[in-house]
Amino acid sequence: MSTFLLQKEPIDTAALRQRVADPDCGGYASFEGWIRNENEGRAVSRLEYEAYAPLAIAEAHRIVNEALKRFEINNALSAHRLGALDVGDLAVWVGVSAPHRADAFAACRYIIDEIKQRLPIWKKEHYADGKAQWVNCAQCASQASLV
Amino acid sequence: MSTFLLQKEPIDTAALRQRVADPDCGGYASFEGWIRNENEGRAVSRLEYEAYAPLAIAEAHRIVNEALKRFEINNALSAHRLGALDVGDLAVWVGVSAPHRADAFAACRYIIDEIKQRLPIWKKEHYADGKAQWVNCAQCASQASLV
Amino acid sequence: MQIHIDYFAILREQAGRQRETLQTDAKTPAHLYLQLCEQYGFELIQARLRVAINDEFCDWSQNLSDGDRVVFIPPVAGG
Amino acid sequence: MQIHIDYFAILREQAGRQRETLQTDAKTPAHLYLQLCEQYGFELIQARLRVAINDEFCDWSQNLSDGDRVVFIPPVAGG
Repeated sequence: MSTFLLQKEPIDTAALRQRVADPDCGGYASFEGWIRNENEGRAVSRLEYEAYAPLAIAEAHRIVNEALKRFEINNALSAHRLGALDVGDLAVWVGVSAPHRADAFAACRYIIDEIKQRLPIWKKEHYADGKAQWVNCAQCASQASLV
Repeated sequence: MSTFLLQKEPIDTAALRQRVADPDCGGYASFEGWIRNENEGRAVSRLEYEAYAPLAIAEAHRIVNEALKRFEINNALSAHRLGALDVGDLAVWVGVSAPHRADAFAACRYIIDEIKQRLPIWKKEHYADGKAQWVNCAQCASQASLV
Repeated sequence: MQIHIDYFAILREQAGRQRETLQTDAKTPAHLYLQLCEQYGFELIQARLRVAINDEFCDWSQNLSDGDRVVFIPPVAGG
Repeated sequence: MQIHIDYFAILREQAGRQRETLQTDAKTPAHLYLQLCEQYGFELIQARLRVAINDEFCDWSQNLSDGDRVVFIPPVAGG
């Protein structure tokens, strides 16, 4: 079973929750990343996501396997949107079921943290003032110009 | 707005999620407590919940207010089922939205931990072998018999 | 003095009722619980309970007043 | 040697294309990236990138082989 979905369509969280449901589990922790209306003081109007899909999917699968080893959990799934998203939209989802809640929380946190750090996914923020930039790349570019 | 629901009807998590949605928030953490098929080695067949409602509601409201003070979160809601539940049913739900995910996770964890420790809610577990007991009261009773 | 009592969970089952109104000379919830233990044979010791008067947690030594609604709270198990 | 390159995000925009196949004498991804910086004026320094060959992360000093598919990975920003 695939443990990570990368999709243009909205994420059906209720259907994914059903896939991690388990009568052996007493706890289910989930996380949703929503598009905020501002980032670092700038008013955000919309975002575009793109991914290097084969590597993103492989890396997400590694992350879930790490979580299964580190924590006593039964099931973990995650999903990430691609394409154009608006403020309030769900960009990323993680769901984890476990016998006990401490592991469900810890694994859910681990997976979202690693997804954000390691998956080759990028977002371009479009601001209310009409400007746009690739997040995390503006600083790198200015460093490069100093070289 | 009420921040805690105590109800016989199934908890509509999608509707509750909508109530904590917020364009200022980038993170949403939620927790669901499900009826497990076993507890401390005994096969569970079903549960009954009852509550001292006025005090449970007041105490839950205090817990949410504590979370709003301790963590940078925008909205928090929780809900608890009453009556007869089966294995796999959702017994308790917590949802928290926050600008950043660390606070969403921490507050969600805080609220469920406090709900379990402080709310005057009780469950009677019915086991596959036909026996039943009020959880947490069996030990007390045996202590009492030693007095 | 007239006191209303609501019973929950194991105490409700052992008392065989959900609520009752009774005349008592008990000055405090602690005193009242002792009387009820004699009457109903409650097995839970007071140290494992909490108590509320008129829907607020209170001390076991708080003075009871006529018409108070008292609830003895067995160890909780929500979630 | 023929190498396939996929571009993403800021590199895709600066290269003005999603992918290309080119002939190169570059022995390593590091060498190849330098050549592409000259051609396209990429502003991202190599230290801020990661690189993958044939859909697996790899070292900048790994030897390129004919037909390899190379992707330079700008700082990620998922979620």
